[in-house]
Amino acid sequence: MIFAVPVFPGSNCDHDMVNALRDVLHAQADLVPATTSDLTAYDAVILPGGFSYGDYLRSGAIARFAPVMTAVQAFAAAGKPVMGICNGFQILTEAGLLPGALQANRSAKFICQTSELVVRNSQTQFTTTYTENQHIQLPIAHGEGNYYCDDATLAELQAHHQIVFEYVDNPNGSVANIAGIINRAGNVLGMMPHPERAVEAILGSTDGLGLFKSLLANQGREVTHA
Amino acid sequence: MYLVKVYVTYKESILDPKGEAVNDALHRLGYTNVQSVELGKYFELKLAAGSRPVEAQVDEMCDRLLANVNMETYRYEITELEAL
Amino acid sequence: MYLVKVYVTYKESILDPKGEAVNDALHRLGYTNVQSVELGKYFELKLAAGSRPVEAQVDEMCDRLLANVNMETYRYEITELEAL
Amino acid sequence: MLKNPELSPEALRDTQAYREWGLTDAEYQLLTDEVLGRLPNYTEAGLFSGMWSEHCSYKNSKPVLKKFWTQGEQVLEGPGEGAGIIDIGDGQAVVFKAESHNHPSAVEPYEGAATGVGGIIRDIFSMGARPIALLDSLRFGEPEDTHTKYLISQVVAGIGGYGNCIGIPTIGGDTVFDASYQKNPLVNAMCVGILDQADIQKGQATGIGNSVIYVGAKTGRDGINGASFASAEFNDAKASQRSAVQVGDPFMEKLLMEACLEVIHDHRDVLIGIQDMGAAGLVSSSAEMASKAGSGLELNLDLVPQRESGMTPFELMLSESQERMLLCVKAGAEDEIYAVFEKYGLDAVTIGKVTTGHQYQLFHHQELVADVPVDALATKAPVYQREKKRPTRLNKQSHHQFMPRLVDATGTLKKMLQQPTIASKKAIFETYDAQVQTNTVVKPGSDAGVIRIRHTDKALAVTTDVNGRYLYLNPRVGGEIAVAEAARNIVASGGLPLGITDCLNYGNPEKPEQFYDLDESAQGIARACQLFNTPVISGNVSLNNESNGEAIYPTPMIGMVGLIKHQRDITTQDFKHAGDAVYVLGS
Ligand SMILES: Nc1ncnc2c1ncn2[C@@H]1O[C@H](COP(=O)(O)OP(=O)(O)O)[C@@H](O)[C@H]1O
Repeated sequence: MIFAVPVFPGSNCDHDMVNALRDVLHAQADLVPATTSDLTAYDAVILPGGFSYGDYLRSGAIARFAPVMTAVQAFAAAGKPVMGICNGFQILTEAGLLPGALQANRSAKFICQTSELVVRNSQTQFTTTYTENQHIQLPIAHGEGNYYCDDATLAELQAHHQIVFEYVDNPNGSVANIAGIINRAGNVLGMMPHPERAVEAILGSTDGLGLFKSLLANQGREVTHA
Repeated sequence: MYLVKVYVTYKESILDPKGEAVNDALHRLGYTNVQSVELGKYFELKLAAGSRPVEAQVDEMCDRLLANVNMETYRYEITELEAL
Repeated sequence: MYLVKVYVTYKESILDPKGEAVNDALHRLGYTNVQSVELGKYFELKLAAGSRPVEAQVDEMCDRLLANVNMETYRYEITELEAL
Repeated sequence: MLKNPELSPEALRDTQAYREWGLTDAEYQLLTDEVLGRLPNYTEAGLFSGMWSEHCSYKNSKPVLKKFWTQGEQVLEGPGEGAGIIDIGDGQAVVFKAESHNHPSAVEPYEGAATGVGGIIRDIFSMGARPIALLDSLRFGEPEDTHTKYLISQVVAGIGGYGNCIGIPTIGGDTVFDASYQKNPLVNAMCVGILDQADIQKGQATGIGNSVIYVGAKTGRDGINGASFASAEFNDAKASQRSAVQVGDPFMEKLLMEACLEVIHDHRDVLIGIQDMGAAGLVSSSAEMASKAGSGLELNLDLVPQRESGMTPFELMLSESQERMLLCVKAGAEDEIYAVFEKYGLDAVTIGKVTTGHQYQLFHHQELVADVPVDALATKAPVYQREKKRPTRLNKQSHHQFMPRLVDATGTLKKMLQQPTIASKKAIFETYDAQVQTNTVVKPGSDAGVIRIRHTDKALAVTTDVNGRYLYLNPRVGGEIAVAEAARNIVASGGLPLGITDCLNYGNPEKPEQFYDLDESAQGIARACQLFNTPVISGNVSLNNESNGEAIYPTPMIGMVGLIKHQRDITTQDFKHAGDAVYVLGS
């Protein structure tokens, strides 16, 4: 499985992601510039964290128009796995690949801490190595991670088991404690916490490994996500 | 040439944490008669006349980039500037 | 009760990285007739009538908190709201 | 002041307008009579006011800084360059420096703090190092005060805003609240980088005909003559002077950093020197680069990328617009360098070249607007041996040891823990991204922050410390204590102390009692550094931290870096298991 990690001007977790994939998971991963318009050589795309284009307007708002996002749209439409972490999640919502929006944290401050999550759906291709309702510890680091969607969208998300991760102690004000969601088709996942920061014991947690291991294990398999 | 002023604010139902922070700060400074604060964005764009009507262009810019219509609303004013 | 709209923008010679980022993005989206973008803050305050004139209070709030007069300028509009 | 039409050399002399820029009459005299042998024009006098400010020339602190211990076989680069460098084995080195942004932060706390962080990061990557950690050392008044609350929230937001965005983890710092800093908060930032020794860069411009390339943000009228502003004392009546505010652009700096590191790594054969444009902007970086190399320099100011129209040579040279760097590149290799910056969407323009001789010449609209000896700017600032007098406060001290009488030990302990200075600083450091780059082993909240060095078994421990109150009571011993505390924090984290950087925050050195504090504490620091074998490899001086005549406590912030040879030796401060024995070590 070959991973593509698009690098937007201002991405800053791009190398962390590639390091996790290469050094810890021994997977093949390439950094690809935001000007790339073809991702057909890859099996999975991970949009990394950071402050694309400074996030000066709204996080992810400008990045969604980068050429690579046209390729990501096509990649997702073809049913291949796309994951957005932190700024990557924000970009996916701005691009309309995931519903809702990410707003400033309720405290109006940036928050960097370890947060406890519940895996609400372990049937997605990103989460099969977790058990349903398993509690895991993942770092968060964001200023705009307060997930918002309207009631109708929330009902949809709930009805189709699209809420994948929930916070135990909602740190940012997210609707329904949402930390990560998946699209209806089950191939586009967005989450605020950083699994790539939790892949080595020396850094405090290895609970993030499960996401990457799931993806690797499920390559080419049909996974129901409900 | 046009001067376009665009105001972007959160939709009614959406909490505005930054506005609340300002509200609290104003209270601490003693302005207890402040009832609420909303914090939005204010854009001033200078625009050369193009082939399309300005309104249509500005609407599009707002929808596509300047506002996130999932959670924000916008309004704008357009003034034509004297040619120099 | 008053509705106060405050617009805060950078002074002439101060760098506005946010405005520039939006300007560049609009250009990339094809709106090449955009000449410049400034991105400022827009506050909507609701204020109960106090013992002091509203203007004086708003001036003070702007000077003390809403703007930093070392690098920003502000202007505001005050409308009196109907009592409910 | 900026709107003034430029005065003629004679008018400048007669009106003594140079005083507004911080030049004294004696310095102006020195300039005319000895350095130039003629009257300087408006631009030239401006250049000297910036270069001869305390911030650039260390004219008041040089005799003190000479007392520091800067030796040690581990030192690859001592004070003098953008930042100091220490050998950590395996061909690698650690680079670090601290910088104060006290005055700008008092005026515009968010941007002041943010641009302080931006500046210290440029100092690190201009040495060829990749920045791997940030620390911030903060001093505020008592937090009950509304204005202090505002300062705290904005300063902290500014530090986080810059560091989080650019993607360098903030892994430590220290925070103290005391009325002494009420009107004059201290905002000191430290950056640590790591490099392969082969990549070490110098800020120099050698080789006749080689090109001087300007890269990064365009120059605007922001922060003009900020260096002399930073060196001035605060005074409420002088509030109008407080226009030297700049806005930081961490996004731009991220691109600039990546582009510069790419040039350093992949184009090292054509890169001669690189330096950031910090205090006194273009004049400081270019004059220092030429002076270090013993070269002359010629710049064409019309080529300088400009954000505003109609900028004068004075403004262009003294602007402190952020996120700019100056490169010296082999003649003929310019295109190669432009291509790298182009890839990152950044301006890169050749604005001048290295010349024979030792003159510093500026051209504007085809006219020679400044023509002065390079060294006069960079190294010939006057040096003052200030008068030193033991402060009367030190004579008034009682020698009775204070004996607390404890009635309710638990209650007292709880009260102490509620003291803002003692209480956890979580509310501050949890707004900083401490983990980006995925190397942070110990986050803020322990004795020192610890960063592992990827692909090795090594790690670095980093801390900032100083207790100004101890220095107030005894400057020399207080200076020793500051270094000792830092060393304890490193050792308690499993590291061997390697060296220090510092920010010397003091009052007005022209007051003999303030100078006493500075001089004495420097000697204390020097002695402790020698004993711990932790040489001073870089640092920064911030004087005139006074407000309406009241000085802050003498506060020399010590930033120390230690090496942890094996990651298994990393220790944290928390108790691990119930039932473990607790020991007290030391006297
Ligand atoms: N401004 C700050 N930025 C980052 N970390 C901080 C800051 N202030 C405090 N800390 C963290 O909290 C710990 C305790 O802080 P403090 O009590 O101020 O210092 P110390 O214990 O070194 O005297 C520090 O070692 C550091 O890890």
